[in-house]
Amino acid sequence: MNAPDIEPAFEPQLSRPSRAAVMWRRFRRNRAAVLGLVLFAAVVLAALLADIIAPGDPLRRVGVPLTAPFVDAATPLGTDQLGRDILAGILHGARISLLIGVVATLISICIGILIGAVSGYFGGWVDDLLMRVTEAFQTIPSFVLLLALVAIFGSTIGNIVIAIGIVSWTAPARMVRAEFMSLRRREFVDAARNLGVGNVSIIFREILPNALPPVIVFASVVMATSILMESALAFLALGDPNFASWGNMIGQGRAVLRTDWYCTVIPGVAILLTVLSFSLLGEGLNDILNPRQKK
Amino acid sequence: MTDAPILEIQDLRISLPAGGDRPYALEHLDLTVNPGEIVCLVGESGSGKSLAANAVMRLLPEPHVHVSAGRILLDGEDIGAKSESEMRAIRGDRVAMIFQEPMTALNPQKTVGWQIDEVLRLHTDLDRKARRARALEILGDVHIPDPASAYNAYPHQISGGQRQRVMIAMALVLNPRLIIADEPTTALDVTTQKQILHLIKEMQRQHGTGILFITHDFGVVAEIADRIAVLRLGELVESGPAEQILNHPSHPYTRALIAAVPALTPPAHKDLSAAPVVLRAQGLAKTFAARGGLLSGRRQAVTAVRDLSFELRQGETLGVVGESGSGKTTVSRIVTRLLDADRGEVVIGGHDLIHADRRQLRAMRRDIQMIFQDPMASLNPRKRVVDLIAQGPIVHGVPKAEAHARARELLSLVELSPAAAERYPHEFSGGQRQRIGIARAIAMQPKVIVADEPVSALDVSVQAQVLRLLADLRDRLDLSLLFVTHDLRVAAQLCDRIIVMQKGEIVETGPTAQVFADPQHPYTQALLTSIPGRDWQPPKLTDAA
Amino acid sequence: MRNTHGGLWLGASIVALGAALTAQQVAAQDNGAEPRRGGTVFVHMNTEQGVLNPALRASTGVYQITGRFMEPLIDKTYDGYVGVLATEWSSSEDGKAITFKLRDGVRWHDGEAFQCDDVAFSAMELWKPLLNYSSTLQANLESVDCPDPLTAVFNYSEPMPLDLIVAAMPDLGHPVPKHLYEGTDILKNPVNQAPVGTGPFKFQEYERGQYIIGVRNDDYWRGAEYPYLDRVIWRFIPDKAAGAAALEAGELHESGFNGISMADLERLGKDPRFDMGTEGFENNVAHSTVEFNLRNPVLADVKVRQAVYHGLDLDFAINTIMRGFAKPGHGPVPSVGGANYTDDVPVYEYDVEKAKALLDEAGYPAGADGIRFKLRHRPAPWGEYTQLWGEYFAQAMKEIGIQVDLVTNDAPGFLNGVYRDHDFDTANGWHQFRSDPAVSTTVWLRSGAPVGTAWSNQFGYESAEMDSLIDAAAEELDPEKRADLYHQIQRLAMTDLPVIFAIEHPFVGITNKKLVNHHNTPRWDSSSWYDLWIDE
Amino acid sequence: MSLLLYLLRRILQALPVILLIIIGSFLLIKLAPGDTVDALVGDMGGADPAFVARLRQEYGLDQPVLVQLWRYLVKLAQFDLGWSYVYEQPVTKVLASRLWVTLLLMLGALSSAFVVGVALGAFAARRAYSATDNVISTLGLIFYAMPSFFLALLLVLLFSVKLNWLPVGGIRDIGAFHTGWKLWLDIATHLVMPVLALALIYLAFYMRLMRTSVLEVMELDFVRTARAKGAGDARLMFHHIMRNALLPVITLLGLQISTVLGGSVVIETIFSLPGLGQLAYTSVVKRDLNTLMGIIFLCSIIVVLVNILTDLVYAWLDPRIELK
Repeated sequence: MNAPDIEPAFEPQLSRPSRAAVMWRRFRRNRAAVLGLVLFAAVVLAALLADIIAPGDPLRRVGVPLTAPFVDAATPLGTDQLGRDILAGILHGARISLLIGVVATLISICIGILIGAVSGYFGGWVDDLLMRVTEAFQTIPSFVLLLALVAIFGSTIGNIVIAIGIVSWTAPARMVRAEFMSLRRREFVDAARNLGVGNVSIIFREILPNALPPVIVFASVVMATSILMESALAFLALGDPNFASWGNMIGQGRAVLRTDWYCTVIPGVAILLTVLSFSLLGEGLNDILNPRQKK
Repeated sequence: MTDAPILEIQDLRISLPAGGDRPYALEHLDLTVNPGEIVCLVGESGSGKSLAANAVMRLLPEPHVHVSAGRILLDGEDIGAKSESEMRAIRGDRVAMIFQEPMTALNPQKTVGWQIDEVLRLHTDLDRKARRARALEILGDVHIPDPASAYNAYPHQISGGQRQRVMIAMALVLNPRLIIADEPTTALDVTTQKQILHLIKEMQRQHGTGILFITHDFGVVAEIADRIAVLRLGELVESGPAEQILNHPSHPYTRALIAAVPALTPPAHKDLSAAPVVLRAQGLAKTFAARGGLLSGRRQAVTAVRDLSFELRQGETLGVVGESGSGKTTVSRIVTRLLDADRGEVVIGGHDLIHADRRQLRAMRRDIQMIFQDPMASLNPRKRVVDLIAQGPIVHGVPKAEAHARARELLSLVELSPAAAERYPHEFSGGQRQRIGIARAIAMQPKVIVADEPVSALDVSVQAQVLRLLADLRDRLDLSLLFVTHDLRVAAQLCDRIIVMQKGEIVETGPTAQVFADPQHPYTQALLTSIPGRDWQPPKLTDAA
Repeated sequence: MRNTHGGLWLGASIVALGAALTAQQVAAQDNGAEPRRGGTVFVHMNTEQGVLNPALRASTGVYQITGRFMEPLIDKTYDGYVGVLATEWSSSEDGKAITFKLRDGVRWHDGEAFQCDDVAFSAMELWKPLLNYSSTLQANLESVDCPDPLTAVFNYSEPMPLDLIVAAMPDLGHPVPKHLYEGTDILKNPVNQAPVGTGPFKFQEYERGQYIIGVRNDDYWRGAEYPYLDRVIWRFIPDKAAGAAALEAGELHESGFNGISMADLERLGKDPRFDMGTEGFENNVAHSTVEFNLRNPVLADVKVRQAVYHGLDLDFAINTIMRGFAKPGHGPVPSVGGANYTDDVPVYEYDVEKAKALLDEAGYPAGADGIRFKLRHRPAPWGEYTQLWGEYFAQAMKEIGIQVDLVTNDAPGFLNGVYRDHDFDTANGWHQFRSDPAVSTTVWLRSGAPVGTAWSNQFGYESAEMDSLIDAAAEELDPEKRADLYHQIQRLAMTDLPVIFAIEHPFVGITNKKLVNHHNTPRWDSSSWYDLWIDE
Repeated sequence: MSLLLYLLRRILQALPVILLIIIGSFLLIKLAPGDTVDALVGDMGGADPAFVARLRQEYGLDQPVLVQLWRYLVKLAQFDLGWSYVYEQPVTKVLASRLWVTLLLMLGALSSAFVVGVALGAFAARRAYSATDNVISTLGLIFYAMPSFFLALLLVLLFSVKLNWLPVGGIRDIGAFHTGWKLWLDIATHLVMPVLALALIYLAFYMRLMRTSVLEVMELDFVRTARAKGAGDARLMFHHIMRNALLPVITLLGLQISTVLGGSVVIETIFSLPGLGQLAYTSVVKRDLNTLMGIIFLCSIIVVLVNILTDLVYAWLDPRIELK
């Protein structure tokens, strides 16, 4: 009698669906995340189609100032105090918001990864030093620092994006550090060192890909807060007036909030939906990347 | 009453959520536990044995996993018909449970006393004083040295063995009719395991409790079982009195399982004194220092290894044996220089690894490779198998194409299909992953392989296969193995010589057969007598090759 | 000693007025009811300056508070200049000595008598060396003599036109009590934050960032019936919308100087509970300006500047940004400037085609993308409406082919960038007219101010003709000749166009109708409110 | 005693961080174009050159930056925060009059967000994936996604202007001259909306974290043990799950304290609350260096203290942590 087939053949289970398909299935299960994806797609679409639906400079005067929505077909969402088309502002503003969200997030995540990785991997005095710096940044109220940076270096869109990046890297850094601290003790890292793989390679090729999932999920949070921060800046009249951004629209619309609500409410809702889409997407990503056993 | 069974499981079926590997976790399970009887439910991972236990407590993660057929009778009453509040009255009172990992099974935020007290509070009307007295009494019953101080201690403040005693005390405090013990000794060291098994038996004798004992370890089974039921992938393959199953198994699966249990007979002593020494460790020491001072607080310094020396000869397998905290894992890390030693030297091929500079070290890494304990954690989940195996050679300058081709060859050497090359680690089972780990180690063509508990995370049957593969490769490639393990059965299977470690020091060393036959040091003696089922000689089953 | 014509007339009328002041004939908006004693008025403050001494800080933000506590020698009413702490004023023939007769029986809040010593001390120790703008005005002041406790004689080294000094006095003529300042470090004197004056209200409490409380002065010189109110409380609410909401909720009674947004002013103006308008702010007319940096070779060409002027649709700006509360400007002196104002100046009407033609002519044809050249424009951060102006400017310039990049900064950044570093092509902001062009307007057009001085000539504009006209006007004693000189200055400014005085607008205030006798002088928010009462 | 030592060590540990912050912020402000004199002149509507030069000298702004920094640090070492040239008061006095407002606001917002968030999070986790859970989670996300000023404006519109229930701003009714409990009641009424506006944002954080945390703890072995003991759902939640699940939430609470300080800038502006956030903004815009440095110094101390406090709470909740 042959040995019973205790371990079923030494063949990998080839019938497994591809990674992407598995991920999509996990994502789809979360209805809220799908809603997030739809909203996000709408924002991206708005950004892409801005020049087609509302060609030309969104800052130019196109109609009678403070036309209410649904009154004039040329300006379906109305016009603001200077006669600018609100629809054009929303569409072109989607670009700015996405730009701010994406670039600021990239900056903060990159700084965060660099500092968190080095700190978490090497430990010791390097970690002590970097963590002191991180603590310092974390101790200053981030929005105050942001205000100071923008007030000081001027409210150009570049400065705003960089400043948002600078004030929001600490959380990703701590997260990456924590991941690295736990991952560097994992046996596969020892295995790589045992093979003679160098530190840089271990950090970026071995550990980082494994440390990324929570960071990617967190990136959606950073993205959301970036957009909120920009709008708060603009609200305090520290936005870049050369671009139609939602924050600027709210900031200026606020003066006429009581008479011409749409100048504030329309971009306000745009921000709300965009931030909501990021948050929901983040939830979905979390389901994909950090699946829990339970359904 | 005394003869009526406490627990009867009749034709039990447990359904799994749709879309899984299989529709039922458990099917057609029949099982009876009589008063004063220990019934062992034996199976490997995935056999559904733990779900059976949870079903008895009605603690399945419903509705995803639920009982879809059959009955469970407790003292003749169908628990499926009970309301949730009736069940709550039963749990902890008439049926109690002991879990595998006492650290996580106890609430870390509550004192031991509180947690025992909770059982009394839930099921009795005793006042506070009486409850406290009862809790202290039961703590004394389970041989906790100082019940009063244990009562006020938090779980993390007492040792693993004590914690499991606390769990047992908690289970016994109301004298339940039935205790379900789910792998209660798996997380413990052998010597502790022996004491706990002893305690369970003692309690069972005193109180006439019926025990449903779930385990994967035939050694443990041999130690305590009255009757045995063997599960495989949700099916009951065989059940009967312990003596019959252990010595005369009839079902092929049971026979294979028993055949896979390593015998306690070491291989015949090979004389390797003529073979060259490939690795010589001299005066190794490592203390985990108290870090920092003012800025981070003080931690106690721990001496993991003190003044350790040994030699490893060409073709030899040297076992390093000890319980947790003995420093055996530290040895494996120092020898591979994954950890820097405080003192000492490790000479391989005439060079000292400990004091090698960065460049020398990198070159020397070729010579000494490692196989890790956890086959999941030791393979980077983001890399394909072929990249994992070829990584070492590529780092050391082998062209990529060549390294990949070699990696594919190695796959067949470790008995994996070449198709495995393009897959990711998570697509493999534990045993397969460990084969990949082995392939990765030998891809470097090392002189020495350090294996750190390479089979302790695997099921018995898989363990046997991997051990056989290792032995086979060692002989074919003339490798030298430094084999770190806590499991004396495994050591007996593979090692030519063993080192027994306790608290960072070698207490005994010698050829395996000699040490097993005539242990000199009391600690070695204690270890050997603690091996579960040491008196049971697994039958030679000719059909299981 | 010979009184000048204007001085004599004014002096005489003031004597008459002073005599009749106890009567209630000023109550322009009097609803006919008997004034009621008691009550507290809550006033909205948009900014907080921390200094409560009008003899140290010449700023409406200071006057808005200290006006209740401290009185000037002379105030301005709709009937002209009236004496407050002075009763008469006259000039010597050579214009080098100005004499003020002081009011008798006036006491500081701490009980000391108000005397010439106080005026002399204030003028020599504060007005001349420490008070912004006043330093320039009083640059030639050599001494103040006190022939008797109620006569103060100001001695100047150069002729000082009486018109000028009288026009300046409401803002720059607040005496402080000498006995509290003498021998102290004036700038650090705590009285600066707890003012002691002669006004109808006494300072009681200042909570930084929150409020100031003033209580009735029972010993007020106008008589026991004044003031009517028990208390005035100022609340600092920098956020305009919050201010508007507080007004609407009845938590504030008055907000002046565009303390809330134009939209809210317009909205609340339609609310029957409020009076809204520019009455009471005539003394503080401002110009919204577009300023050029002539160091930029493109802008050095006057045709380009004219083109910019032609490119501005001022009616649009007036109607949208200022909601109609403004009119087009005609150079540095606003229409409320009295005799010194003229509208006989070159004008540049809104004409896009003409603007384009001028730019073509200047050698800046439109490129393929329709852009002729780019400008870096700094809008002043003085709130919502300078910001809107900046954006409107960018919009408008795009129409004539000029790409405008807005560079925004906070106040220090802006002032530094414009006045010290001259790091701008164009800028916009506003410029306040302070009664007489010589006080703070002409310094803007004259060359030679040190670099970095705010509201000085940041344009890099140098015109010998302009400089000599300004200098001549500052010392001209004959009002007619003075007026003529200022007319010439306006014409020259409108020709050379270093700056576009685009629109002139008074400030707008909003007041709860419960207040009676409000905004009955051209600088009401800075005045003493002795006759204000609350009908509730 | 060991607690005292622990506190001492934590404070010593914080010193380099605070020094780093002080120096960093000082140099940052010095990088800014314009100084406090420019800001003052801007407020005044202009001044002549001599006046400006005199002010600069008076304030010591004519010195090199490093000299100014050194002077500042020397003064700080003597616990002298300097003089605010904007408020013409010692900075300590300026801060003292503002601190309590911000503390009340933060305490109110954080505690209500924490309590409600934790409760809702635990509730949602118990009903995980049900309709109730979805509604709670989505509402939380919406509040989180709403810009705080937008929310605040809507609140003002509703509660003050339309319903006239709550005062639009300020910290108390100044003209009413309340004393005693009436004063506190008045202050409480003034804080309702600001606290609500701030709390709703953070509520979502705590709720989501608590939900996840409870879901995780529910899977742990000791919960199974407790169930096997016969404990009911309520008992499980309150005695076994909540306390363990609170640990990450406590950590977040500590980490977020400075964010909340920052977030109060906008809220304080909208509700004209005389707090530190608004003061910080004004100080930046006015380049009131001493005041701003004072705020940053004070904030650092608050953050450090709160972090020590959360660590103490953490240690109290989790006996495995030893304060050493």
